[in-house]
Amino acid sequence: MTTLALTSLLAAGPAGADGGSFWLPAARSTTAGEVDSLFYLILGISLFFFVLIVAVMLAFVLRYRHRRERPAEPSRDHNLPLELTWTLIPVVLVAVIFFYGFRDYLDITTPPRNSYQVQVEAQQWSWSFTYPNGYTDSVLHVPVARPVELVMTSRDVIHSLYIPAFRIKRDVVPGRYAKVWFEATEPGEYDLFCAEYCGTNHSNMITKVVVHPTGEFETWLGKASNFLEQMTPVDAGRKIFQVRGCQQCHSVDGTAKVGPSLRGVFGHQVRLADGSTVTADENYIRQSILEPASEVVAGFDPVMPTFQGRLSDQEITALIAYLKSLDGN
Amino acid sequence: MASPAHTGGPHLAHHFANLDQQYQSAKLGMWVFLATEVLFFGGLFCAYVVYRANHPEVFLYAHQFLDKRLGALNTAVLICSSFTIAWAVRAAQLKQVRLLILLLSLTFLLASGFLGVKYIEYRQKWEHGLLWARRYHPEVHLVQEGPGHDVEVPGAAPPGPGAQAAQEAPVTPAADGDADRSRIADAASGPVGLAEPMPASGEHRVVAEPHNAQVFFSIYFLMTGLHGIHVLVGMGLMVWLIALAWRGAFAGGNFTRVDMFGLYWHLVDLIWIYLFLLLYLVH
Amino acid sequence: MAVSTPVLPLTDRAAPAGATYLNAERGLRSWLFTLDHKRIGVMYLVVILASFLAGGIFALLVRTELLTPGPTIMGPDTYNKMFTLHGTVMIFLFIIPGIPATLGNFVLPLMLGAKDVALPRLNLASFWIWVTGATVAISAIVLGGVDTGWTFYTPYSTTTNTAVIPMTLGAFILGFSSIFTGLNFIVTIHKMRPEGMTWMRMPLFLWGIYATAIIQVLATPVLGITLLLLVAERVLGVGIFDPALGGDPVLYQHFFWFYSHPAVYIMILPAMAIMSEVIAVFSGKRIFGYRFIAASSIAIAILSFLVWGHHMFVSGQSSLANLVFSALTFAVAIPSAVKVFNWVATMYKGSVRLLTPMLYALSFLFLFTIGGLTGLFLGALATDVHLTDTYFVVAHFHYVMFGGTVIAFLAGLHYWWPKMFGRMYSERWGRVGALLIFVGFNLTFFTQFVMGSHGMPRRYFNYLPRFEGLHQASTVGSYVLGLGFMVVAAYLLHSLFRGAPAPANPWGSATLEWETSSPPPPHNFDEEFDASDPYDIESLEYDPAGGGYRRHDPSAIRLRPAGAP
Amino acid sequence: MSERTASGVHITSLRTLVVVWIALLIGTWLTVTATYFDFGSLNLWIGLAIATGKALLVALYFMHMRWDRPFNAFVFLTAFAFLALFIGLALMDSAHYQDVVIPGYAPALQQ
Repeated sequence: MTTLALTSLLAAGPAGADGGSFWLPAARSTTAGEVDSLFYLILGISLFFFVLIVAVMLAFVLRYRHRRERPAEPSRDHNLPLELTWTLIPVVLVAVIFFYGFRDYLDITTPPRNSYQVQVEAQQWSWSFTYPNGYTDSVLHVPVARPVELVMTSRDVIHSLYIPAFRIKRDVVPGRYAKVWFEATEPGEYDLFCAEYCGTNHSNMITKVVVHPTGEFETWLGKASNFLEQMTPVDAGRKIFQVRGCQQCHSVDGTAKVGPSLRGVFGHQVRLADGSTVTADENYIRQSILEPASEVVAGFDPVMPTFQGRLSDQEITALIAYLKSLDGN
Repeated sequence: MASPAHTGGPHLAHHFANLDQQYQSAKLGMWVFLATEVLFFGGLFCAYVVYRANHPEVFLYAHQFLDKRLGALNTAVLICSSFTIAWAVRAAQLKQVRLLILLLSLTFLLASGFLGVKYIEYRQKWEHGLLWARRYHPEVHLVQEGPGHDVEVPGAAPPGPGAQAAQEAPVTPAADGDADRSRIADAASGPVGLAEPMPASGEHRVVAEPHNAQVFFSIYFLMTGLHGIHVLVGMGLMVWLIALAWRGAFAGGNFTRVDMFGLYWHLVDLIWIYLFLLLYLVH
Repeated sequence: MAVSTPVLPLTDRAAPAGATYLNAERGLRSWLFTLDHKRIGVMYLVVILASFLAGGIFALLVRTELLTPGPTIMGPDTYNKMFTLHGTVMIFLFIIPGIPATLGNFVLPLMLGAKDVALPRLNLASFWIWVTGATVAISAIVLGGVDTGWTFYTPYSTTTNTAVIPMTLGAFILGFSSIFTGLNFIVTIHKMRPEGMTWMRMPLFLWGIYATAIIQVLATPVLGITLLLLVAERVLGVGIFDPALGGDPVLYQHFFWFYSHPAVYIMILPAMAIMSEVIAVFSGKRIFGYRFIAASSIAIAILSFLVWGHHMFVSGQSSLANLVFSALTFAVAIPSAVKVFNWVATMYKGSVRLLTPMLYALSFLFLFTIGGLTGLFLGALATDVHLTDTYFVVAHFHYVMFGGTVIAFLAGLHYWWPKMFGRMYSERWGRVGALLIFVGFNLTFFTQFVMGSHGMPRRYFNYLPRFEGLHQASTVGSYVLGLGFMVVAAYLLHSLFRGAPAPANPWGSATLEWETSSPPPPHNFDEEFDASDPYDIESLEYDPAGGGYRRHDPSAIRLRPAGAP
Repeated sequence: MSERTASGVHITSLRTLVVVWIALLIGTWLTVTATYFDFGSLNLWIGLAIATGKALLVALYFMHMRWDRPFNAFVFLTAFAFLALFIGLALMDSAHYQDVVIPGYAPALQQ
């Protein structure tokens, strides 16, 4: 009774937002359908047994309520046939659940041969997706109705790539390659979470999966990947700043986050952890990008990962141009 | 159970019906405790098995830095201490207190001998930098001198495949083939004294150090270290038992505590029998 | 192994006639160094309930923080330390020792008609080891807190600069307290059963405690070596689990879960043990399917060691291992289901008295059934991929651990309260507390099932706005839960001082602990028993004068008085 | 041949102790010499067989398992059974996920 009242009270819940059911978000990948049908199978079995047990319990409680003049009637204290049946029926049911669970799992974890491969790199508190042509972005763009395989590795601790709309999740463990695949069925934007606890900003390690309608993905990729030529250095620098995870730890509005704020830093004196002060010129910024731990600003932990071999020179000069532009405003 | 001043027969605690129930309770409790010790060490044996099964070349390469003769000597020392403690239990049962004290002291000496040999081995590893992962800077490497005979030689190991950058292009990793894993024949005799420099006669093919060879030494120090701590605890208990025997606690034949300690000590010996085999005699 | 502190020799407990274990000896020393299993049980009860209070406060802080998506009352780091403390305190300090150390310690020897557990000094050592371990673990708070979660997954636990070592050392020490309790109970049940009490004539509470002891003894050592290796990882850098030094973090998860899954059965088996007693007594008839319930306790104890991999389905475990662990996980679900069916069948044709223990028992059946059934979603591989590491899992294990173990703990506490303290609690307030806890619990955790299946990841300080409504409902539920516990604490404490004096057998149960006075004398019994039938409730009759139950013929189960030849 | 204590506990004769002691020393010598012959894949199992033989000798005679209640032996064997279960399943899984592990990955040691 309380749970029924409860469920109606919560019907609004997150269900309404994206057209999913009370229990599950909308299924937006080919394998999501199988997972949902198994979910509802188990839900059905569970509801049946739950209602059965609670109903029988309540019936017995009411029917055999204690009255002083009516002691308990004699009844058998064991009944082998009954006990065997209520052992074997659950065995059969769970065997069915197990079978479907494993068969669907094989579909979820075996990527089709021609799937489009994207390299994913997880690091403390940001995702980066590298496309076959070398372009790296912090948002996952994929074509619709085409199998996409993510080959993932982590630079520091265990993360976990979780896209609820596609019903996929895989831990990204440092020191190995984790693989997960999906085939989106509907264009749109879906959430991508980190599902394995990874520290302070674990709950902000969120990004989007943008599913492009057929044909639009290639044009997007073409335009996005040579942004260095098309954009001004300052705009290109701003894009790199947002895409490569810098903004996760450095703000541009003066508030210190995990790292120091970079507003009005360029060209001014910076006090380092070892007490010395140095002017933040191009070399200092290039040095702190490639070997962050060498000159750490006072009052901050040396947790910045190195970008050695992950940012090209062109990208670093664009970043420096962007930081210069932060000086005045 | 016995109050020290009591020198009569074994003392019956108030909640037991008879002496046998009391003795069997202590015995069952001790065996259950030994089961927990087996599982406690079992964790390390599981780490050993998993790493050896997945990286056999590391164990074949790295075990040759251990000195088989010292290992064998230590095994013999512990077996003798097992014998003396078993005899001590017999002495306690027969109320031969003087013999009991002698045998307990003998076991204590053998145990300290065992730790002495371990100290020598540890110091050798320390000097050659063959320590656990974070402090693994080997100053010795193996030189293949003639067929089937590897010899220790001071001097840093050449950069083996391990040093190759692990950040190569993230393509599905080709299994690290056996091609470059040197064929390490088992050493005809233990490596020559670590300290003596290798006579530089003729050309010697240097045995390349496999990936992550430090894991072997981590497991070696963890296993022998935890075992060593158990030996130390055993020696402490022996001092306590000798003190009790000196004050006549076992004169009345109340041998339960000596018996229980005997079981603990035999388990420490039993675990070393497997440690010696798995760490020293890899081939 | 002997604690060489000055202890009162057991034999000289010549307590004055009519003295109970509570007032036989006075003074702090007579409590802190007691060897009496009843006093140790009461001391454990005090420290366990204090830990539950601390864990509950951490939980309320976590729920209050989650009222709004962004920071509400604390920052992300404080939040991470708060949910870690909630986890570690509730698991290592409260629920693992929980029922066995408190009710188990008190009731086990009484049910055997014995004078004490087999190894009383080991029992006291276990208590002091718990206190040491708890102090070391709690010291992590003053050293800056630990933010790894109660699972301490590497490589995060080896790279974070928070106080991981004190907490892991504390848990390591607490492990030994659990091992010694388990060891003590195994020896006691094997060696100290009275005349006539064969294995198949033992109360089911003892079967449950025995199965728990098997797991405590066989699983906890592996937790010990895992935590020791974690400390060695941080201090020395041994590189067994730390990938930066060539170790394998998934191997850590194998080590950790090899203990931690059997640990959840250390939590639930004593709860099931209490349920078998409470439901039989308050249904006024013999338990249904004694053999199946006893056998399923042991089956759960053994099968619990085969299934740990279902915590690692998406963590990089191989598909073969996923297959094996998923299949075995479904095997371990069967005995639990069988027990629930047997309990419901026990009520058939009974005379059900809805007193507070029975109310908690019915809540247990309701909540544990939900908890168990939601385990099916997590055991099936395909649905687990979507549901693991979300609030669905958080709701599942709270339904089983809280809805199961804590509710059963409350049932057992109310059931044995008269025997432990010689006072009756107020039935009216008991029912109010039970209702508040039931409603508060469902409001708190049923909402989390819905959040979880919609993809709300666990351990999130900041969450997407669309989950705000459910989080707020859950937080309100947790306040109702907190209120419920305050009500329970209030009337139980009140009953200690002004509760009606309790008769020897207030509920009409046939197990031996009701054959002595409430509270019992220090040496428990003056005679020996022929305890051949723990459930012959027919041999009891209600005695309106004393307000309790009496045996028609007390000498039927008594041999010659103790001491007489 | 077997004496008994007052409360009926078996006392192992000195002769048995000495015989078992000698057997154990021989076993140790045997284990070491076994490493000088190459039996191929059998090496490990031969070593384990000898070691288990020695362990049984210690357990049965030095630890009185042969004259004690059989349940004590059962408890001891259960520990090994659960250990084998742990090692077996952990090994099975780790062996099957080595194909995705980056060989020689130890960044903290490479600098």
